[in-house]
Amino acid sequence: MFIKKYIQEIWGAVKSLLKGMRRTGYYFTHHKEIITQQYPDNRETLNLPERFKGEVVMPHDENNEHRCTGCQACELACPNGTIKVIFKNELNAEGKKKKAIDKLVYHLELCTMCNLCIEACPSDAIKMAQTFEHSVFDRNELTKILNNPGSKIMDGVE
Amino acid sequence: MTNEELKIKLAEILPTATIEEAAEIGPGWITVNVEPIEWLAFAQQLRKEEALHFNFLFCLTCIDWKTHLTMVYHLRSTIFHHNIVVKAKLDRDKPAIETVSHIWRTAEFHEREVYEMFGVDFLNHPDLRLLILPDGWEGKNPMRKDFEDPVNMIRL
Amino acid sequence: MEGFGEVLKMYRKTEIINDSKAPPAEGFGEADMIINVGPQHPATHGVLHLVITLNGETIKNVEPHLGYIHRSIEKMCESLSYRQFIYVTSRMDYLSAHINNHACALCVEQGLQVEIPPRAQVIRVLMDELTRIASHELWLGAMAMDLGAFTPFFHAFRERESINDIMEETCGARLTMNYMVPGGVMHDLHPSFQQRVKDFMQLYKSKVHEYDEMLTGNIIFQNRMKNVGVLSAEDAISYGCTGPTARGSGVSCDVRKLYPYEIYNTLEFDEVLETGGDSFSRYMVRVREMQQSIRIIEQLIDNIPEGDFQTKTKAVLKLPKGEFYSRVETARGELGVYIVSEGATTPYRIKFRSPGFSNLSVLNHIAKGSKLGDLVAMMGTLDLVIPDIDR
Amino acid sequence: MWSFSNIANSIHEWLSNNFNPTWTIIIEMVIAGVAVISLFALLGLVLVIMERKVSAWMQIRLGPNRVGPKGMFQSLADTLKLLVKEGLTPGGADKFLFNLAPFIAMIVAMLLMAPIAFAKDFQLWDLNIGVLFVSAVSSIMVISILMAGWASNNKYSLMGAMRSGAQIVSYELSAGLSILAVVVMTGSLQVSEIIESQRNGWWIFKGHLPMLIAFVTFIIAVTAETNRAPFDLAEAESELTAGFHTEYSGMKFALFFLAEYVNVFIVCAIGATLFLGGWMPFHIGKWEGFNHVMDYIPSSIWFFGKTFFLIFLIMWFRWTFPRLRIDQLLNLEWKYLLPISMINLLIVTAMAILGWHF
Repeated sequence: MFIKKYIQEIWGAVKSLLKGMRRTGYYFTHHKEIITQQYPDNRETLNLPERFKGEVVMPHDENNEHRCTGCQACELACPNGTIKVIFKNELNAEGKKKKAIDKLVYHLELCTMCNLCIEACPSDAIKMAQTFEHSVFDRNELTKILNNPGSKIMDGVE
Repeated sequence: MTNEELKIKLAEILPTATIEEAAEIGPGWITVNVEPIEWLAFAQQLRKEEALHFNFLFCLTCIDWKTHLTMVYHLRSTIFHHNIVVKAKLDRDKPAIETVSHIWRTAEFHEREVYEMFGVDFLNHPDLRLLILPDGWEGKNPMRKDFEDPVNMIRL
Repeated sequence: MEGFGEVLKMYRKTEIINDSKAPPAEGFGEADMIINVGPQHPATHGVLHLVITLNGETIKNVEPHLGYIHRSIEKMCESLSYRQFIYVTSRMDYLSAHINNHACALCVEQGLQVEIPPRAQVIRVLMDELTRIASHELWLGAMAMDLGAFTPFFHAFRERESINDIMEETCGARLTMNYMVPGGVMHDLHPSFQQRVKDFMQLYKSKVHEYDEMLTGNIIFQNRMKNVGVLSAEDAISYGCTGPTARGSGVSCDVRKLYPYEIYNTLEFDEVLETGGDSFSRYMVRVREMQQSIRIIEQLIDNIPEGDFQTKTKAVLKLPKGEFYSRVETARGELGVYIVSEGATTPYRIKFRSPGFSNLSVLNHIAKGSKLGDLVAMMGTLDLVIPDIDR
Repeated sequence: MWSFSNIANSIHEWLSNNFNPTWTIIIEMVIAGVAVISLFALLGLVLVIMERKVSAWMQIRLGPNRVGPKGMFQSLADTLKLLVKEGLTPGGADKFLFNLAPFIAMIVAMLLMAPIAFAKDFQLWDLNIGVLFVSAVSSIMVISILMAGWASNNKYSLMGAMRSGAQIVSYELSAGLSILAVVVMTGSLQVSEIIESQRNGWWIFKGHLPMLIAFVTFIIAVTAETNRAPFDLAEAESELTAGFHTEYSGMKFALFFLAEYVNVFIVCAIGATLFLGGWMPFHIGKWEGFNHVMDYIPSSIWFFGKTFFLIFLIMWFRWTFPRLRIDQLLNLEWKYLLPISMINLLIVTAMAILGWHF
C-alpha cells in the first residue's frame, strides 16, 4: 500500500513537471508567439495613440500664431510648478498696451504628464504630443519654451 | 445593529463621551469623542463587547490642529459591519495616549508611524521606534503643520 | 545541519554587521546571524529593507525598515488642490494607480455632493477591473520569478501589456493614468475600446490554462507554497490585513461587496474566499479574482450607457468643512482616503490607509520559524508594493 | 572515413620523426592543453548564446540579436565587457582564497575534460578508471564554491556556499549510483570500453526500464550537482542575490560562469557517453541500410549532438521550473532519488548477472 502511494506520488509529480515542460517546449518551437518588439528599429511603424501623453506642446499655425492668451490657468492647474508664463507688454493695432505672453516656460523634467494643464486651458492653446524619447545629455535642455520665437496670438482668441 | 442602538450602547459603556453622527464621513458613521485617559478602557470594551465586536482597526491617524492634536481611530466589526470613529484630543506640547497595539495588532505599525510623524507618545507600546524616518532623525515631526522642509522641490 | 551551525558560529565571531539600532531579537543565540534583505535585493521588488535574524536557514525574526521611498504624499497633498492631489496618489500603489485615483475622486465627490453620470461610473468600474487584472498579472509573474521560475513572468507580461495598450489608448498613459477627475473621467472612452477589451478577454481566456500548467499544478510550486506562511483568520483581522491576503485566510473583507461603491451592487460577482491561510490560498485567491474581474467586465462591456462621461464641476473645488472617508478595493486590499477639510481649496489633512502597510506588518508574524526560501514566497503572496507601504 | 585519429596519428608521427621522445611528449601536451583551453572558450561562448536563445524563445522573447548574424556573437561581446571590467576584491575578504576559488573551479572543469571521448579514437586520456575519475574530480568543484563563499566575507555568499555543499554532497550519491548501473552492465570503468559495449545499442535502449530510471536519476542528480535551476540554491537569485559569487566581478566572475557552463557540458557528455553511446551512431537492429547511413555521419557529430541534446534538456528544466527549497531539495535526494537508485542498482545487477538485456 505504501509502495503504491509512493509510486503514485512520484508519477503525479513527474506528470505535473512534464506538463510545464510541454508548455515551454511549445513556446520554444512556436516563434510566432513572440511578443517583444525591436524598438529602435520599428520607429517608423510605431503607432502611438493620439491621446498618449508625451510632452506638452503649443501648436502654431502657418503664420506662426498660437492660441495662448496668457491666462495662467495651466500654471495654476499644474501640481508641480512645471509651467511658468512670462509676460511682455505689446502694442496692439489701436496702439493700446496689451499684455501678451513672452515665453511659456515648460520644465519637462518636472512634468508628470497628468494632463491637468490641457484640461484647464480655456483656449486649447496647448496639447499633449506623442513624443516620448526625452533623454538628453544636458538637463538644461529639458527646460523648453513652448511658443516659437516671434510668435503672436491668433486673431479672435480671447 | 442600527445607529440608534449603537449610540445607546456606546453611551452605556462610556457616559462621559460625546457622540455625534457625522453623515458626510460615511453613511451614518458615528463619531465618539473620548478623553485620552478613558481611551484604553473604552477600546477594550469596544473590542470585547459581544454586541459591538469592533475587531478591525482599519485606520489610525492623527491630525494637527495647531492648537491641539486629535487621534482618530476608525473601527469596524467584521461580523456586524458597523463603523465608528473614535477621536481623542491630545495636548500639542506633550501628546501621550495609551497604546492599543495589544488589542489590535495592526496598531503597532500605525502607532509607530504616528509617533514619528506627529510625536505622539504611545504609552506601553512594545516597540516605539522610528519606522519610516531614517535612524537618528532629529528635529521636528514632519507631519506637523509647523514643519518646514528645508528642500522644497516645488518652490525651487 | 549541526555543522552548519558551528561554521556560522565561527563566522559570526569575525564580524557582525548590523545597522539596526534595534535590540537583538528575543533569544538571539550564539549561532544566529543577522542579514539585511534589501534595500537592494531581487526579492523585495523595490526598496524594502528587512533585517532578518537567522539561525542557519531558519528565520527567527523579521524586522522591516521602511522609508526608502517615503515621499510624504500625505504632506504633499496638503498643498495641492482637490484636482491636483489625485495624480499624486497614482504614485502610491503604482500597479493599481487607477483604483487609487478612484478612491480619491470618490472622496472628493462625497464632499462636493455631486452625482456621477452612469456612463462615467461604468467606465470607472471597467477601468478598475482592468487595472486589477493587470496588477494581478504582474504579481503572478513577479512571484513566480521570486520562486525561481522565470518564464511565467514574461507570459504574464503578455496579458498585462495588452491591458496597458488599452489604457494607453483611452487614458493616454500606461501606468500612471490620472484618468479620474472629480465628477467623472477625463476623456470619453476611445472608439475602439470595446473591441480591444473583447480581444483582450479572448487572449486571456486562451492563455489562462497555461498558468495552471506551469505554476498551479506544478509539484515544486505547490510544495513551495502550501503550508508556508500560515495566517489565521483572527490574526488577519487583528493585523488589519485586507484584500487577497485576508481573503486567503477566509476573512470576508471585499469592499466591493461589503460597502459597495459606484455600481458594484448591481453587478454579479463572487467574493473569492479561501480558507487555508497559507501562501497557496493567497495565490489562489488572486488567480480566481482575475476570473471574477473578467466576469465583471463581461457584464459591462456591452452595456456601457450613453451619456456624459463627466459632471461639470467648478474650476476651483472647495470641500465643505468636515471629514470625509472613502474606501475602495484595490488589487492589494482596502484603500481608505480620509480627508479633513477646513473649507479651503486644499485639504487640511489627508490620510491614506494603504493596504500594503498593514499587510506588511503581518510578515514577521507569519515568517517566524520558516526557511529563508519561504520568506520569498510569503513576500510574494503578500503582494507588497513598496511605494504603497511608504507613501 | 575522415577521422580525428588520423590527424592525431600523423601529428604524432611527424613529431616523433623530428624530435626526441621527451620533446614529443611535451609538445603533444602543449597542443592538448591549447586544444582544451580553446574548446573551453568556445564552449563558453556557444553555451552562453545557446542558453540565452533557449530562454528567450521559451519566454516568447527574441533574445540577443544585435551582435553578429542573429546575435550569434553576443557572448563574445559579453566576454569583452567582462574582460575590461574591474575585478574587485572586497575589503574584508580573504584575498588569497577569494582569488584562488574561480581558478579551482576552472581547473576542476579542465581535469574533467581528460577522459571524455569527443569522437572515435579522440580522447585525451583513456585511463582505465575513467568514470571513477570523473565522479571523484567533480566533487572537488564544491571546494571552490565553499572557498568562494567563505572568502567573500559576505553572509549571502556563505549561505550559498553552505547550501551548495549540502547539495553537492548528497546528490553525488545518486549520480554515482546511476553511473554504477552502467558500470555494472559494462563491467568496466574505462570510457572507451563503455562506449564499445554500446556498439549494438545504447544502454538507455538495451537496459529496459531500469536503465531509463538510472538515466532520469542521473540527469536530475547532475542538474543538482552543477547548481542549475531548479536546484540553483547556491545562487538562488531571489533569496541570496547571487549566492556564492555575489562578491565576484569582472573576469573572476566570468571564470565561475564559464566553469558552470563547462561543467554542464561535461556532465552531459558523461551522460551521453554512459547512456546514449558516446560517439556511437544510432543503429536500429537489422536495418542495414539505415545503419549504414547513420555510420556516414561523423562520430564527433554524434557525440556533440547527444551532448547538446542533454544540455538543452537541462536548460529546458531551468526555464520551466520554480526553485526548490533547501529542505525539499534534500528530501528529494534522500527520500526519493537515493532509495530509487539503490533499488534500481540492485535490479540492474540482477539483470547483468542473468543477462536480461539485449
